[in-house]
Amino acid sequence: MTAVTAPTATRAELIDLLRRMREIRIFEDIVQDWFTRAVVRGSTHLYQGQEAVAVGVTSALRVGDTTTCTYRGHGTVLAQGAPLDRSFGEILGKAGGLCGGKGGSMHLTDLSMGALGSFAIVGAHLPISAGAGWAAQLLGTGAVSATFFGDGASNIGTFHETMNLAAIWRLPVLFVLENNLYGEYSPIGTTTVNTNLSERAAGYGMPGIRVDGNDVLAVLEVARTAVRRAREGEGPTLIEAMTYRQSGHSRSDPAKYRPAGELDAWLARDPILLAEAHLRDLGVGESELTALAADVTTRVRAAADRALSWDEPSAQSRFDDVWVTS
Amino acid sequence: MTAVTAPTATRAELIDLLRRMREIRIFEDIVQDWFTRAVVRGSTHLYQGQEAVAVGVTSALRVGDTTTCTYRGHGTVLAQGAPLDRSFGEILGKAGGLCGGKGGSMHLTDLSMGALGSFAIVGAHLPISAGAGWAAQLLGTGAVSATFFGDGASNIGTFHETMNLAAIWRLPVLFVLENNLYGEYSPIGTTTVNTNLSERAAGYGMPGIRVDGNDVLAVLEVARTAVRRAREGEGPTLIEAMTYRQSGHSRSDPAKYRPAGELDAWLARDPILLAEAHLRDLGVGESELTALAADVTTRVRAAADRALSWDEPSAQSRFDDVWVTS
Amino acid sequence: MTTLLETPRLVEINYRKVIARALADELATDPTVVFLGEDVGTAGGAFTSTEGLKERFGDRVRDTPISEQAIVGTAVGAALMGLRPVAEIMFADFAGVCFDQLVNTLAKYRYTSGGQATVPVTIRMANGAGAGFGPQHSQAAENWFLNVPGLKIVVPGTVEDLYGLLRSAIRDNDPVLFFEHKNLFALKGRVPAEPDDSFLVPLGVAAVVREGSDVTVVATQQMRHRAVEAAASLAAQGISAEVIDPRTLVPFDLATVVTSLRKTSRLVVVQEGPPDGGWGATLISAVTTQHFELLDAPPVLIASDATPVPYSSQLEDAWLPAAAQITSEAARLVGY
Amino acid sequence: MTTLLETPRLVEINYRKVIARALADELATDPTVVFLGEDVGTAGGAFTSTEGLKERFGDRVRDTPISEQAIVGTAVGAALMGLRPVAEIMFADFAGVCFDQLVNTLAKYRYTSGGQATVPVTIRMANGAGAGFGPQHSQAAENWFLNVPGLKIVVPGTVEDLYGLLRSAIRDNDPVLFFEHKNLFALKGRVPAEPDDSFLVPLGVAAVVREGSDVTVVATQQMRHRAVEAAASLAAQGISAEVIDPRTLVPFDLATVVTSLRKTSRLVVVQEGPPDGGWGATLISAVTTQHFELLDAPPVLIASDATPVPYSSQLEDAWLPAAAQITSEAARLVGY
Ligand SMILES: Cc1ncc(C[n+]2csc(CCOP(=O)(O)OP(=O)(O)O)c2C)c(N)n1
Ligand SMILES: Cc1ncc(C[n+]2csc(CCOP(=O)(O)OP(=O)(O)O)c2C)c(N)n1
Ligand SMILES: [Mg+2]
Ligand SMILES: [Mg+2]
Repeated sequence: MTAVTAPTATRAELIDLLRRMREIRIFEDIVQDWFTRAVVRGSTHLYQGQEAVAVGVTSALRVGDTTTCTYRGHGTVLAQGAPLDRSFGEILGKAGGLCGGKGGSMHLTDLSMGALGSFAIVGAHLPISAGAGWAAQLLGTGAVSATFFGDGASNIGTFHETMNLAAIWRLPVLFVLENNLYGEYSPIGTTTVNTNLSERAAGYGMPGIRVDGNDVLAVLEVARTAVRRAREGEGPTLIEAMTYRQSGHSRSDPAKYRPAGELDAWLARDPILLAEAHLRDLGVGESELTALAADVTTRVRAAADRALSWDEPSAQSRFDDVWVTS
Repeated sequence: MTAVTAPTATRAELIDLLRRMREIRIFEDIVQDWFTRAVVRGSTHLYQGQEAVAVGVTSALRVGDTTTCTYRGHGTVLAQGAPLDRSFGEILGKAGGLCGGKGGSMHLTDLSMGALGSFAIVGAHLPISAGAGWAAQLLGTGAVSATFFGDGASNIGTFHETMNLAAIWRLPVLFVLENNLYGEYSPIGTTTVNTNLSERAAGYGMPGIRVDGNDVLAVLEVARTAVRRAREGEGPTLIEAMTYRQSGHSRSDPAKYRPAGELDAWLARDPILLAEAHLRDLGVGESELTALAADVTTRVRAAADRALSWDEPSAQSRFDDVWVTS
Repeated sequence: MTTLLETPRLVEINYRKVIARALADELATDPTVVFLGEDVGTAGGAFTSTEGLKERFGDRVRDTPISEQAIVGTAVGAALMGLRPVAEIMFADFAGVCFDQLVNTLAKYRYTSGGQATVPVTIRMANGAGAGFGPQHSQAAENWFLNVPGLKIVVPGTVEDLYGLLRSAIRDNDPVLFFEHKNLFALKGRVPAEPDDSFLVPLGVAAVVREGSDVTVVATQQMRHRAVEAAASLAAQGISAEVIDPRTLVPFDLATVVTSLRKTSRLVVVQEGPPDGGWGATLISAVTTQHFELLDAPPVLIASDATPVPYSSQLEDAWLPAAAQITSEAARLVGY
Repeated sequence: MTTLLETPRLVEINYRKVIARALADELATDPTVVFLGEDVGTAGGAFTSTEGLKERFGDRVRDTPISEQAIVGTAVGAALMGLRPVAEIMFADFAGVCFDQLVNTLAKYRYTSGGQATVPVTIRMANGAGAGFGPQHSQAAENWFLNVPGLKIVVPGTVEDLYGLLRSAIRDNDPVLFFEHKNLFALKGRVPAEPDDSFLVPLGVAAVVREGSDVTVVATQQMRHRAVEAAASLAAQGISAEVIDPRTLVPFDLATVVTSLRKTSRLVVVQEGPPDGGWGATLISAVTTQHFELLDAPPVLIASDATPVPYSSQLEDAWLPAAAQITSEAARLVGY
């Protein structure tokens, strides 16, 4: 996990941000292919198009900080530092998966990296990050916790309860609202009147800020400010990152409900394209960008192949991990 | 239930408002005495000091409109028109009580008067009123529903979910937040940062207004405006009525946590005193006010005595009303 | 009504799609029926089980925010004002977030008010394991509500039962929790081409799926089909198993089970979900406390493991009771 | 630790107040123990059961807004980061509003993560009927969780058990739901004047409250005391009843019940709460499926009515199983 401290990213840092976004992109493309070809059963929720949010925010974190996220969590867990192969392995339900195959695509978790988990019940994970923040506050570790959730999740009870609790307890928490314009198949404007969701923060006496969620540097800057506040004991921040879900909600969704042109407009603002444009401005040449892309693709593909080769869990293993002692 | 239409209350209307507030006051004084003397087991949550909220709001309603309220609901249910004796009877657990003795002090309900009930789970009743509003919208009855809840309840999930749903569906609902400064024993400032709770409405794209909850005319005016909006299909309003709970939270609470002088200051602004002052300005004499008080006291006492004389429910009756058909 | 003279024309349809058909028939029959839930309208449902309803019934079909507590409470409030709401809680596991509304409000409203109101609300939920959805999207949540009087519980196992029971549930004046098993979505069946009340299935009446004389096997939904499979293998071994599907857990048709036990004297209950606190243990308790003398052998409870539902197909398949296990346990019991 | 040489000085205390004592002893012993809930700190608790803790342990004891979902989730998150949180959910009925956090997050976190974490969270709740609190504040909510693997369930019936079990629950590395019965608040008992680990009561070990040879009566909390009362009346009739209090429902000490049945061959289970889906039916199912041959008579389940808890004292008293009913049922069974 990179700990960025300079006010703006250097060339090297930006290259690193791009590499990590590409890693997630390739990862998700491979997972999408697996589910389309029914290599895996069940459902999956992909992150293509939102990479700048997870990469930008986690880049403002340091070792010891934590994240929680949703069933659309591959990107966040990888950005937090989970190994590619064990993440693939979990989605494949392999014994070597992050969770031994018990959790699957919606539950990638890597405590060793501070990725406290992916949760499949909308809104359920927000208080988990509040609790991590409370622990940091009591233990004086200075750690910050970031919780990633969607626009649709901002209408469920736990969002309200957790925002309020975190504010009154001044917890070191970043509420990262990934506004990708849709909750499942519903445009946000059909499920709430005031679609400027960052304005909800005021009701809790918490700062709320909207940011271009496809610009990784913009996200990074906003996250740094929020992290600073949190570490200095000034409490939580609501960050609304405006972004777009390039694929459907889940495996079974063709996303027919999208108005014509919407996807293309957002593809033109693809976070990876934007980052590459930044780098060109910094004088990075095409060859370096192509090499980076090729290198990432090779590494991610290799990780996928490793995971595919792993054993299935033994049927007996299903009895493990219910209890510590019983 | 009085249907007030004039922009401000006439002398006669104000006298009626005062009578209804006094009714509730005497009712609660008697209930408090019963629980103090352990005439009844269990717990009770009293409304003395908040009468202007229930009386003011329900006076802006018409026949067919509905209310829901909390365990601190005697005042609202009476203001909505429930009979005194059957309300007393329910608190006493009598067969003749509003709910046949099955609900008790926390559950006074009189559907025939549009009092959809008193609910003992904080926040649980807000969506009930949203549902009543939805029915009115679909059936085109023009009916409005008002839901009464406390400052503490504004921190629980159902508040958030229901405010948002009512706003996006433009439901004819009045959210009546009775801010009596405490949730159980916690001053509101200890459980939320922004104690101006009416400001939360903005996040939902709903008007929010703060009003002196001890001035029955002020409450009435605000309620009329909200009711007009609702009937005209413009959707819900959040009304934050600033008031004070003159007794402890429940039977067992001596309310030691109140800062010195706070109670006295609020007693000086007792809603009944304020209404009487208004009437004096309108030229009503002491004798009339004393006569009104005496008359109300006699009627309420008589209702209490009737209820005390009623039979206990038969043990068999406990099996009734679980199912319509089974 | 079908008379003896006419036989209604039947059409084939699957378990996933018959949901919209049953909803449409009730929405068409009763103008007070309304339907709300997340993406149930414009999108046609997360499982495409409610397609076409919004187009046909307009405002009576409402999409909601992701707010299950508000969804259930709104349904209750609308019911108090004379509507007959059906609410969808996508996955039954999400009943957890609105459990209070289901258990403390919906189930108790009529009782607490002393019978002042009827609360004709139907809550539809996609239930159960076997499709690889992991621990938070695969539970047999009907077992969470058995200890809560005031909620009828329906668990259809066939297309015909889903159609007939859902229509009956909507017409019922008590709250009904209606569980649709995800792993039966592809199951095919036949319903009348035109709305036809003679296809309604009453709540509280079990189905004797297969008659037999040696052992009584009671199972619902996915397990009902595995029990039928097991009965076939048992027949091959010369063992005659009677398979009973209660179809509704509350009210429970104990009489049909008892009648069967008078023949077989042997009981096997197959339940999806962990063994403790489930309907299987409840049935075994009812039989042994009330009809002890009918049993010539210990009752058998075949349930899932006492663990959450694991994701990996190897693990999830092992977690679910298998037909082979039913066969061997039943055979052992007959040999007891 | 108590050695044989020293006998610790005991002090009398009631069930309501021993809660603060047990919490204080664990807060003092383990700096990672933290405690949160509504009005548990400054106010000393809605039942005055946590008085003095805030003054003594400061920031480790936190008052919360009325936000049960946030309370439970916060406890889970803190546990993941190395704390050992105790959360209070005032009335057990309110478990409904945070049911998802308890059932889908707390119970499943360890399993779903493949054992990456331990989640040592204890949830304290005031349980049960008999005090006139009405349908939404009187439920025996332990029966809502039996079908959910991952939650230990503790139901102390005496002051000594509450003290010893609460301390063990807090030390346990698995999630524990801890139910304190409101109608036992005035019950008196004795605990050591100084913190003393020898008074810890392990989870999963039943107590044989009274030895007997004719019939085994299993009951918890309020019902345990009525069973003891019944046993006395039975003794007067020359019937020797053994009374067992499981004390924890998960894990359940079936061995102690089975050992007793080897003597008595007769089982009576007394359970507060409706009969279906409760621990009573679960126990009867376990005994009849696993130890059928031990029973010389049908097992008996004495439970509350299958209705919500009514308010009026006449109705509520009738709803709760009475000692007289236990006496007559047990006597009838012995005569079977
Ligand atoms: C409590 C609950 N209700 C409903 C669902 C079904 N569901 C899964 S994702 C989703 C949409 C969430 O939208 P949003 O919060 O915007 O996140 P996104 O999927 O866009 O990342 C819904 C309704 C759920 N998982 N949990
Ligand atoms: C879900 C839930 N949590 C906690 C309680 C316990 N409780 C009853 S009243 C109350 C305080 C409510 O305060 P407020 O909303 O301000 O209403 P007030 O009592 O002041 O009228 C609490 C915490 C409850 N009944 N339900
Ligand atoms: Mg979204
Ligand atoms: Mg208050």
